[in-house]
Amino acid sequence: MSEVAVVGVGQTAFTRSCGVTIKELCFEAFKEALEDCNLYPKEIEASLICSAPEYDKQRSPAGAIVEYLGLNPQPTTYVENICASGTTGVRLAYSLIKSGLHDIVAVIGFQKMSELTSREAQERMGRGADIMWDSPFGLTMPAGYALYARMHMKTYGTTEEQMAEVKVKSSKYAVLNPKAMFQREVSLEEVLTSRVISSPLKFYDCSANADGASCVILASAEKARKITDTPVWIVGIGSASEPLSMANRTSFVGLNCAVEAARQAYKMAGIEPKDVDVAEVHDCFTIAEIMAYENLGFCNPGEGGKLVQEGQTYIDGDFPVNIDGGLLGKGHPIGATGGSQVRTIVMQLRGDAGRLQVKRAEIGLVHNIGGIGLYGNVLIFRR
Amino acid sequence: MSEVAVVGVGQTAFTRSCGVTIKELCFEAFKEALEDCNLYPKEIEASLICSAPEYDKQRSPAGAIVEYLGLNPQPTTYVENICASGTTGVRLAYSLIKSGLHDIVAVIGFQKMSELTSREAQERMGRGADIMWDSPFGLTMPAGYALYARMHMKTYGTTEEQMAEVKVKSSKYAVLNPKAMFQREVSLEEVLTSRVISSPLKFYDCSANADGASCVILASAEKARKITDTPVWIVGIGSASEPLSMANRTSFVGLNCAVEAARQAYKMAGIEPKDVDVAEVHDCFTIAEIMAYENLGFCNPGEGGKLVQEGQTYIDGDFPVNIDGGLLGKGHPIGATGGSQVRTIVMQLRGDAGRLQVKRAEIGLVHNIGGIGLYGNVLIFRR
Amino acid sequence: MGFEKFGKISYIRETKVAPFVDYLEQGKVMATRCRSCGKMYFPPRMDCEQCMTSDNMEWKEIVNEWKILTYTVSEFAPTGFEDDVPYILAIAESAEGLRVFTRLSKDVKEEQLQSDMKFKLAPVRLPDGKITYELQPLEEG
Amino acid sequence: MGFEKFGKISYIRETKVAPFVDYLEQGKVMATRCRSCGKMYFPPRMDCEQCMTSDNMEWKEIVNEWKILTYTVSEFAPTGFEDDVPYILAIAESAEGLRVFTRLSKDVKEEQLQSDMKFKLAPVRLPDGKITYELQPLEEG
Ligand SMILES: [Zn+2]
Ligand SMILES: [Zn+2]
Repeated sequence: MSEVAVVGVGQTAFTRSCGVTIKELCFEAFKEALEDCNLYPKEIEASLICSAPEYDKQRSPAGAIVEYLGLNPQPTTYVENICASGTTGVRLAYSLIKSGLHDIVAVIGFQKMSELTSREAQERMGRGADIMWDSPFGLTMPAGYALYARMHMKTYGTTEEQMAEVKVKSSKYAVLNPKAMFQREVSLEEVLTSRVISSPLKFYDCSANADGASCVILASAEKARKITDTPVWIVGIGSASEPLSMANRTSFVGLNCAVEAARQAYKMAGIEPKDVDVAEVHDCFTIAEIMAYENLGFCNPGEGGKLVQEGQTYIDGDFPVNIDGGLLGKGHPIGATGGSQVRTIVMQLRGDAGRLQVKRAEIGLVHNIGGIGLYGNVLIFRR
Repeated sequence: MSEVAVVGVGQTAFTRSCGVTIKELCFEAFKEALEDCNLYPKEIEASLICSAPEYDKQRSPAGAIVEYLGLNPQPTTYVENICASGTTGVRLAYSLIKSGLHDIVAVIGFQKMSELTSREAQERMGRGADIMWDSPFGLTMPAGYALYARMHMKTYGTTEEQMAEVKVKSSKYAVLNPKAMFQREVSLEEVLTSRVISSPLKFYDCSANADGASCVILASAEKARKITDTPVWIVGIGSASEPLSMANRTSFVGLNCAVEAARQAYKMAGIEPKDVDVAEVHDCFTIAEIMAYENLGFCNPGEGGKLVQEGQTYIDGDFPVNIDGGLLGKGHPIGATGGSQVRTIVMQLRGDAGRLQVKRAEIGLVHNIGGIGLYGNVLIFRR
Repeated sequence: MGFEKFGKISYIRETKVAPFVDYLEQGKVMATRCRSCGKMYFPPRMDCEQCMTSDNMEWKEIVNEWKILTYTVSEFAPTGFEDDVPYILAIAESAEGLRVFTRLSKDVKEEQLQSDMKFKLAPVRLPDGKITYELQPLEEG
Repeated sequence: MGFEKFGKISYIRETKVAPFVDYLEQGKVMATRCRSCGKMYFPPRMDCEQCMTSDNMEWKEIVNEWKILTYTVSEFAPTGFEDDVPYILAIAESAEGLRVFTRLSKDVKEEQLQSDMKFKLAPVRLPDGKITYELQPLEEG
């Protein structure tokens, strides 16, 4: 029997530029999550604040944010695994509750990427790789995933059309998600003819920077049942890491950290991939979603391209994936992304996903990756 | 019965300039901790990497460090509460173990402050305060603690001599600690006549930037008993926060976050302040140690100055505090500090502190503060 | 936009309370007050942590009479503030119980600081056109 | 000190493996090998993660024959590298099983890349005096 549940979720719209401070941005997501479960700030016993720190001038943003949210004197901790920070926050919140230290914990993820100029942001990107052996050559996030994409194509015959299909699917659902940044359906042709960023990845193969915040409130079983009639239980948690330096990696056809995190999560939940009714995967690039299908066991290695091309990951397929637009459709405000994925799965399992509702969704999965396959978190939820 | 123990500790020497990468620096502390408990990297199930991120060019240093330490594919998380990051790592490691997610977890804290030029470091300091309402006026760490020092003097009659006594005590023990940066005893006169940094705090009232790393390895009870004959149990954990902005604080004679964290830790451990046999407190400034005595209940509010002046916090006093030199004597490599404090207490409770050994040390306490009283962690250990 | 005009170095450009700077330029130091629950905020904010209402605040003038709680003479400054040393930083409390962290006017000498001395928070135009506030002695009467 | 000479932009100055750059200046691309357990490291390091021995490494020349595993043509660069685009980044594997991430020589065109083509890792002096390495076609024979 699982003993920690998600009781409240909130998210701001993801936008190109939010125009407010990170404190004000987080307040909006936190307020929505509190209203979702009828709690007040004083009832939150601890918080985890998740983001990538290089985008803010405020050092130790956790202190600034919890003050603004009315979360003093409760403890808070800043947590970072780059793009996987949000689900790491959920993993730690789970452990803080399960360990008996706290009963109700809030996980707040945010990023205001518009805070920096484009030049400043590109400079940060250069330092996201191994600064000793990889950054001196000009490695970027798209280039890193492009190395995987080329290897996947070479090894399995995956095509640029199959990758483009991922973006087509994302844009289809993003237009039905009012909190998504990208509000226009794009065609296969548009994806394939967009300008090359790092071959074989093109403009529409890449997710976009965004501003946004998300909030997930977790509670112990006893508290959860008092707070809500629709707790969503965390039944599986997996987490793993991969060498940062490209030279020390053993595979370029999939993310080892995702495979390992998935193995742990399935084992803890006592389920198999086929039991997953709805999933959110980390599609920072189109190839990343295709590898996610394979690394999560939704198909065999090499069959990911076919899976999306055959429509199996659409809302009515065998494995509905990113039925909220994903990172490609919603935008990718680094620290807020994991919490947004959890929010979507929680709404799906509650049956509150509206026009994006997947039928008979009882088991949901979140796959959240940090860096170029550097950190992998997989969470499994059950209603 | 407590269920999580510290089984291994390690620390580099704290120095003005280490001359190696942060990966190489962390390796040294990790290696010492592994040798302390006869474990290999593959036996470490998860790690928490603790520091303040503004000092490094490497983004997401956790990924770079765990690769170097041989800790892939195990999960890792970067954790930040500024100067309290290390004990936050221990608190989260405790929860990861107690929750059943992991059995053996390493907490690695580090800082290479020599990485930046003095000008760059001063720029970071400016952004450590509330950048909206406090930084625009030129607030620094010493100035923040100076505001508390002046209020303490005005309210209780605490004197500059009493503050200076803290530094005299620290230097006395630092010269007996080979890992301490400051290897010279200083006199009361020297402290009192050193140049003013931010009145009433003078040069010798302030701890110094340093390079260093520390490592604490924790294990579940079952594993701990197999690993070592001298496990040191974590029996109390408290953690709290205070508003970042100076205007929203309610007290300037003590740190609210320390009082609240101590209350929680004592309650969990089922002990009173007088039961503490040896303590490490966060003496980033001399006034901070005096407030710590009071906030931890070693004496009444306002009596901290007298406590040190009467010798009660020396090795043979009623409350031996910082019998390793403290931050004032060891140097203060932000992310490494908390782990160094834990290491000292663990060595004391094992009876391995050599010339710095406190007699009959059975219960030890660590008090670790982040920022200008922004975050407070109190940990209680028992042999 | 707008907040980058605040302070010798302002690290923030965009905030819901940017009008605070406009008021400052009109010579007014303003707080905000929640229309839903009545809570007053200084420094100002647009989100109420007490009743969790957003954007339902009104701007409100403060009672501009302050006493110093504690201060320090800073001989050491962050990058960008070096030319200002020494400067006095203080926490002050207002007649209506608000608190502020700010600088004291350079005209005030440390020797003058007495516990019953009263101050006002006054806008100060900086040489480069930016604006800030500082504590200045309050003229009695 | 010493490592700041490595790469177009080097973010690191101080490391135990700074001699790698000195070897590079002598035309040699070197790995390290643990004297305790024999494990070979490329990129080089001075601490052995296998047997946890520190500073007991020897410098060792590599078998300089590489094949490309995967590559990308980068049309987009981080700050400081803008002038270089487009550039080809690649992962290559050596005859003795080491791997490297680096750039391909500008002389190599994407069309030339075939799976059986062999490369060598060669030091390259940059205009400002810094040094790096890149993959260049290996002359047969
Ligand atoms: Zn209100
Ligand atoms: Zn070895």
